[in-house]
Amino acid sequence: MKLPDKIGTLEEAVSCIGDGASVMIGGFGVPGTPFTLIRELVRQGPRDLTIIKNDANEADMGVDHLLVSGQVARLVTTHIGLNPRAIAMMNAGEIEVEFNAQGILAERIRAGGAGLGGILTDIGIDTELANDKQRINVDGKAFIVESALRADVALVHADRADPFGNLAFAATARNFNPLMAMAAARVIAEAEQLVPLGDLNADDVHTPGPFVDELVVLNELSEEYAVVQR
Amino acid sequence: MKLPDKIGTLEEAVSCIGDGASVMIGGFGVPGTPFTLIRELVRQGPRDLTIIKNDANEADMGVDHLLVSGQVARLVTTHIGLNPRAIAMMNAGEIEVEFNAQGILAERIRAGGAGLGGILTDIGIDTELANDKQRINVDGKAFIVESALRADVALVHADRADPFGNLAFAATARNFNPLMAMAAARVIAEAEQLVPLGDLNADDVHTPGPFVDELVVLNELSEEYAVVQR
Amino acid sequence: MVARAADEIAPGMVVNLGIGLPTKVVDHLGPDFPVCLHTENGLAGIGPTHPPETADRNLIDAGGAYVSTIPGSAFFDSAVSFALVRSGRLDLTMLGAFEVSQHGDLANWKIPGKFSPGAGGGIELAQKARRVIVLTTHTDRAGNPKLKEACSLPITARGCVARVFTDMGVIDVTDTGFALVEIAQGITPAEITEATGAPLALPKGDIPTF
Amino acid sequence: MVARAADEIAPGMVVNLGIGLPTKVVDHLGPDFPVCLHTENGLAGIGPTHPPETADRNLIDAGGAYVSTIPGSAFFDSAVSFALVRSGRLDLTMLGAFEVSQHGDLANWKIPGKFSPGAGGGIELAQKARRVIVLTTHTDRAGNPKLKEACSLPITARGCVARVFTDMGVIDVTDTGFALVEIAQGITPAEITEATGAPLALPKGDIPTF
Repeated sequence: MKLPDKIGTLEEAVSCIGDGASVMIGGFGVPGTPFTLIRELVRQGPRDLTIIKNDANEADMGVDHLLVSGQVARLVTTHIGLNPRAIAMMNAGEIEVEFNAQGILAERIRAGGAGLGGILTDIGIDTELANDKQRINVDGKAFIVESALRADVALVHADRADPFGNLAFAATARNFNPLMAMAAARVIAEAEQLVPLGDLNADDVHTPGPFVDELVVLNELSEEYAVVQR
Repeated sequence: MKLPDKIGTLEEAVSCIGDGASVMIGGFGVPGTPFTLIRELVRQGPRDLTIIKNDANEADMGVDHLLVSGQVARLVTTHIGLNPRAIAMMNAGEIEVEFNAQGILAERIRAGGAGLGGILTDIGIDTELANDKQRINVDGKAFIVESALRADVALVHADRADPFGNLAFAATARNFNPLMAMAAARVIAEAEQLVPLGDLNADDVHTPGPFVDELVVLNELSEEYAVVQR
Repeated sequence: MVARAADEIAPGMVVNLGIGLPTKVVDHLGPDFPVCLHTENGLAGIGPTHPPETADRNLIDAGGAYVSTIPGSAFFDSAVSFALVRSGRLDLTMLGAFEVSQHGDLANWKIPGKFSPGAGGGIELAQKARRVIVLTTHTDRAGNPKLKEACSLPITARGCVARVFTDMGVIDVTDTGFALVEIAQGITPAEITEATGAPLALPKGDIPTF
Repeated sequence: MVARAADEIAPGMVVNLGIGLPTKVVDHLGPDFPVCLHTENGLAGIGPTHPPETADRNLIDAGGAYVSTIPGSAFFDSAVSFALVRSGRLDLTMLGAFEVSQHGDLANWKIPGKFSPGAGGGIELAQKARRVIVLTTHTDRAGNPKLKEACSLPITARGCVARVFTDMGVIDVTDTGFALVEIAQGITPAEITEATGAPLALPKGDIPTF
């Protein structure tokens, strides 16, 4: 009895994403964005994608490449203020954008990963974000129903991984990654470093291996991670 | 700028629990049960308590002391099969017992800790556990509404803690502890070992300090943790 | 029966085995067999059990047995543990039963007035594991069938059971009810049909034995 | 203004400061002042910012600034980060504003037709922090009041703002509307009243200045 091996190739891992697929992509700004998996998704070129990601990165980075290539039909996000192209495409009707409060997007994804139907919250209940959303009273208090989010595929970026797919994230590169790594039918992780089984302390694993379907070990790190000179 | 210190005494920490309080208690079986905090709760003697705990421990251990002392009015739990006294008191009407599916109890507590109103699930929808529970349809599918659970106080047991209340749990002693450590108005942690600020790797903290109100460092470990000879 | 049940575990699966079963089933898998054993109190990658002398007081399975880790094991909290179950990451679970109906309904947590300790994690395992296998005696202590047209006890989950292993045979739950797959050595088709409380379809030709 | 705003931070608080503010406010707190700075992208215990040469590419705050840790910092995922906010563990947040109403309603995320990048984490910070303080210019670029009887822009959260710091004064939101607490040096009560788009109650006696 030993734990199964999930190491695959970049091309093969991404090939499961077809036209019309929904794809969760980890990252908050640069940290934790799976730039190599995104580049391969651009290279393979499936279209009409629904992308679920906290933000739209910045010009010429990450999700922006998918916008340039015209592969995105819909973006489920929280804030795209740092990507003028995303805003322009939204305003021109070239992509549909659904905005969520940031912690509610996190909770909807987590609910999907936890096999729940949704969550009840009062966040945004007085705002236009609550328009057209189902409401319910529990113990005399009004809540909005926020449905669980799942995707066909999740692309996440880990700092370290073992062959079973146990993942550890670095610093604020964690963000949405462990949530998305539970919420897709197929979870693909890229990792900066492959470590042998047993090297990650069992108490310190951030995403347990059973949630991960395929592991892509990065040969080199995308230059998009470089510290920005502002 | 430095992080605040939360170390307190056992007596003072538990003194916030008055008659009629709701108290979450970590642990699954023996591992992770805060035996020292429970013993102090017995010593101080507040009555008419609602206890929220996965199980009722076994005879002469943990929660059982609170049953013996007659301090428990209500028990919210998942399984009490290893404590004949709890079953007898339930059958005699001496305590009220509310059973939850185990993962749903975990999610209700987590929802409380996440500031949500509740969750939607189909777990138990065909069973008597769903009787009298509110139902809702989302995207054409039927779900049960499970309300969020919060308590006046949570008692948790950590392996290591720093003075700010960052907690790390050991092995399967984690269980309900990090969930409860988010879900109470006042969170009290007992820790086997106090480490200096910075000794816990920032990536490996299980419960971040902002959730913890008071830290009790254990001078000696309760004999109730001893490995059972079966 | 346990040896035969171990055959249900395919390479690469994530599996949750009922109380007491893991060690017994695991003994029938080779040292290089790729599988991940899950226990709902927060561990993926259960290793061998320990005698008290070498046990870790913080490391138990959901049945309270002192277990160990293997290279690549991971601990997590109770919410993550059941997230794994409910979101479809658990390929297989093996559970005990008081009753199984011909529609695959399972009753295994409560006998009103006699036994009601709470369902623990059983409802989620039964309702959400991708495949649920029941291991049980064919009849109860009084000799009454456990396989029935309908459950009389409070159910754990509806339509969840795929296959039942008993001391008398291996029975599948199909769209048309119970179907015998294999029969225990020394048991006749008439005996197992008699001991089953619902119609039992027999395979055509020879019945495999175990 | 920033120095005065730093006085709002009491020892032991957990605080989330808007983009760009943390460094500025933190400079006014002593090295031994006990406080925990939170950023919604997953860190409690923000340390000093770094220039690009020494920055960690994986360690930013929610505004994208390269920050650092201090002894006792902890990282967590986005769900835990907002769990902290929504469950009442955030004692104080300081936010910017387009408009604040005399009832404490805040509008700071959208100008229909002009600016709609999404609210990010702003709604939860505004709605759930135990105390919300707004730092803003007293009027917009066209000279129109930002403090109004009612917000004309889409609101972020209702009744959330406790106090507003502007270049002209410190104003509390009370049950009966705006109340001047302090006034900037060189500004007269008539000037700040004129620049405020709702009734402004003046304190009795001398008005403290900052």
